[in-house]
Amino acid sequence: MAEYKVKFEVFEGPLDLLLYLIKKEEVDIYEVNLTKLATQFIEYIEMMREFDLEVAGEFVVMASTLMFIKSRELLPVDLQVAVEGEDDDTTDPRWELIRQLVAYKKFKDAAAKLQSLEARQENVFPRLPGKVEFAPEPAPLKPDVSVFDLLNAVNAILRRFTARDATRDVFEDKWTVSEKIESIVRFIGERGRAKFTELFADATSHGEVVCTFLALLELIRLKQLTCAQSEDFGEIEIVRAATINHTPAPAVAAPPQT
Amino acid sequence: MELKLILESLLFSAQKPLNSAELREILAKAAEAEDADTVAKTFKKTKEADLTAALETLAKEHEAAARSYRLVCVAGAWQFVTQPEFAPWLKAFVGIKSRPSRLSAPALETLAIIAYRQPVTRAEVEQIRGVNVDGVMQTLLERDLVTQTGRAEVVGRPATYGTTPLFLEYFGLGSLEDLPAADELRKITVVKPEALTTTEPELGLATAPPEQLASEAKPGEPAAAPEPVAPTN
Amino acid sequence: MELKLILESLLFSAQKPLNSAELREILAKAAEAEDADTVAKTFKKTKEADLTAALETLAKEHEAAARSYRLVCVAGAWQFVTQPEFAPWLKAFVGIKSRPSRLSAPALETLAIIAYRQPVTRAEVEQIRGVNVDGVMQTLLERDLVTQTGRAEVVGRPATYGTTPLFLEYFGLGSLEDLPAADELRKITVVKPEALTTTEPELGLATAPPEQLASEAKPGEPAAAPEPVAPTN
Repeated sequence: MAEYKVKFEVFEGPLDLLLYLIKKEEVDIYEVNLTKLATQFIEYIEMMREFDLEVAGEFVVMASTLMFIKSRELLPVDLQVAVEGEDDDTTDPRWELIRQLVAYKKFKDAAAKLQSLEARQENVFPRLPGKVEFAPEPAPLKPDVSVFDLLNAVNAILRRFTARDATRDVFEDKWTVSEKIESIVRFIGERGRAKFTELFADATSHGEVVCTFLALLELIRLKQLTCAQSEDFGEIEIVRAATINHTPAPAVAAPPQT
Repeated sequence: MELKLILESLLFSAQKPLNSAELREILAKAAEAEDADTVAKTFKKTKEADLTAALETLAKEHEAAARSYRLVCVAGAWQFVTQPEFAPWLKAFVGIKSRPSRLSAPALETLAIIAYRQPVTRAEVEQIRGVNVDGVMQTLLERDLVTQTGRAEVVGRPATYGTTPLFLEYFGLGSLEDLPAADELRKITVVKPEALTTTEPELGLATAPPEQLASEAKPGEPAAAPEPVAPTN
Repeated sequence: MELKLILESLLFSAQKPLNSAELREILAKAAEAEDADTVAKTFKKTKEADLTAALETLAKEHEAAARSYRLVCVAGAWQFVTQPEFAPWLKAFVGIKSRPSRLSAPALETLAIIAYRQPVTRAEVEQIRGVNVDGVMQTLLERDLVTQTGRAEVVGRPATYGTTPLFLEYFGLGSLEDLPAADELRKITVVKPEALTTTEPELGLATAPPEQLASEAKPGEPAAAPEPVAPTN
């Protein structure tokens, strides 16, 4: 066999070529003149060969089927030999071929429908809304945070200050614990609760942090406030104690000065 | 409060398609919420059939409303999508969708046969297409549009193939039932007409003994015998 | 094609509210697309007044339709929102764990490197994986499996990453100690960029010429040399 450079790919296979030839004749598959079709098919294959196109084995097999059909037609009906052991319906090679063509045609049409679905999907955009968000509700609080957690938190804040303040001048501490108690009570009074770090957010010095912390401990001791954590390692929250009475500032006698 | 509107609000807010199991889970969870009201509790145990009916009603309502979007079911999960005719503006807005390259004609043909005939063996696909499908099958398997589903109980126990959920997604189909003309193609019955108009008796005589040709030319049979119509080269 | 439906399809697909300037920009962009048809071109220069009128019509139509959502204008930007009475179900939905989407192989690989090497910079991960990990890192950060843990004390102070508690939960680990032994992964040597301290003038050390430092510290640079030693200058 000669080596063909171009593969004949215009038709998916012999059935595809047959459908093309039938379509060209503008007849229904059932109406097609198979003898004429066979002649055209073989002519086509010969043409492919002349153009040095590779003729796949499937085309050759089909050509032989068509040759057989054609030759069979040439015999008078009473001389046609039926294949033994099979009834007429299944042995009629014309019928076999037509059945195959009809089935193939249906799947080819189905493939075309899939192709249009494929193209359609390229133009269909799913709705992609932004994430639904609800205002963060207070999660059920897990009470009884250990005082060690509190100390750790304070240490972290102090460390931050030490790092930041290393080169700063030392200036006079102007805060007292009693003042801080007042401001914490006011802060929590307004908002109901506060994050632990919020209490220290405005602190400008080491001394102020210490004052604020002592004030907080005092308020906790007095059961004015309690602290809670909504999840492990979560941020500590300071809330008003359940038994709180609404007297504003607690009477704290002589808070220690720093 | 109607079930269908609750489902609609959920699908409207969802960032991805939701299937009925997920929707039922949400209904159950809302019913169990601490502050659940009687309405929420009503839908605690919504039956699958009621849910599906509500979703189908919704989809029909949105189709009838003829707006720029529809509610569709793709691979069993529901989602809102825009109508294809608005693609020019959506492309300008969100950019062109990243999708794998389009399938070739042989791949689509093979895929169609597998989709309608699953589970199906490679030999059966080749019988219908009349050509070898090795390369195309490889592509379809790699793209996860087709997968091996089992083995046929025939000699040699060849592998059988079927389509994947991705196949449904790729073509935007809710289920295999939504394949176009599914019933017809699953079982093709071709009615033999009274007479076949094929005779051209005016020509000469037979060229080969028919029984010999018949055995060689049986369609779909691998041609083990020597090439019947001898190529001339 | 009606302007209002085009606008609707855009607002329907948008992840955030769009104002009229943004909408007009999209209309203009679609009109300028290479494959723009005459319809798309029609809306190239849509007047502000027409746009607003179309949006207001849309909003009215959706109100009349009385579905579970509405089109609203907040601070000049338009968006679809669900009606408040569906909040109980939407809350249940937000809290529900839906079908987990799978982690891709590249994502898992990157995650493993971060888990075993934390705290680790992106450049180090890239050095081990041999590819850019931007996209994958984004996914891992978005899914809260990985978080920025700090900054490396090297030139450029690149962010370092570590795993989150969700990572442990996701993998059913009590703690990082429970990670299966993977000594080899831990031992892969990657070249770390120069220590930052060498550039700090207050330490009284001479600083290397910037271009030299830059080349030494280039993240992701394949390291020919072993661990760089502190410059001796």
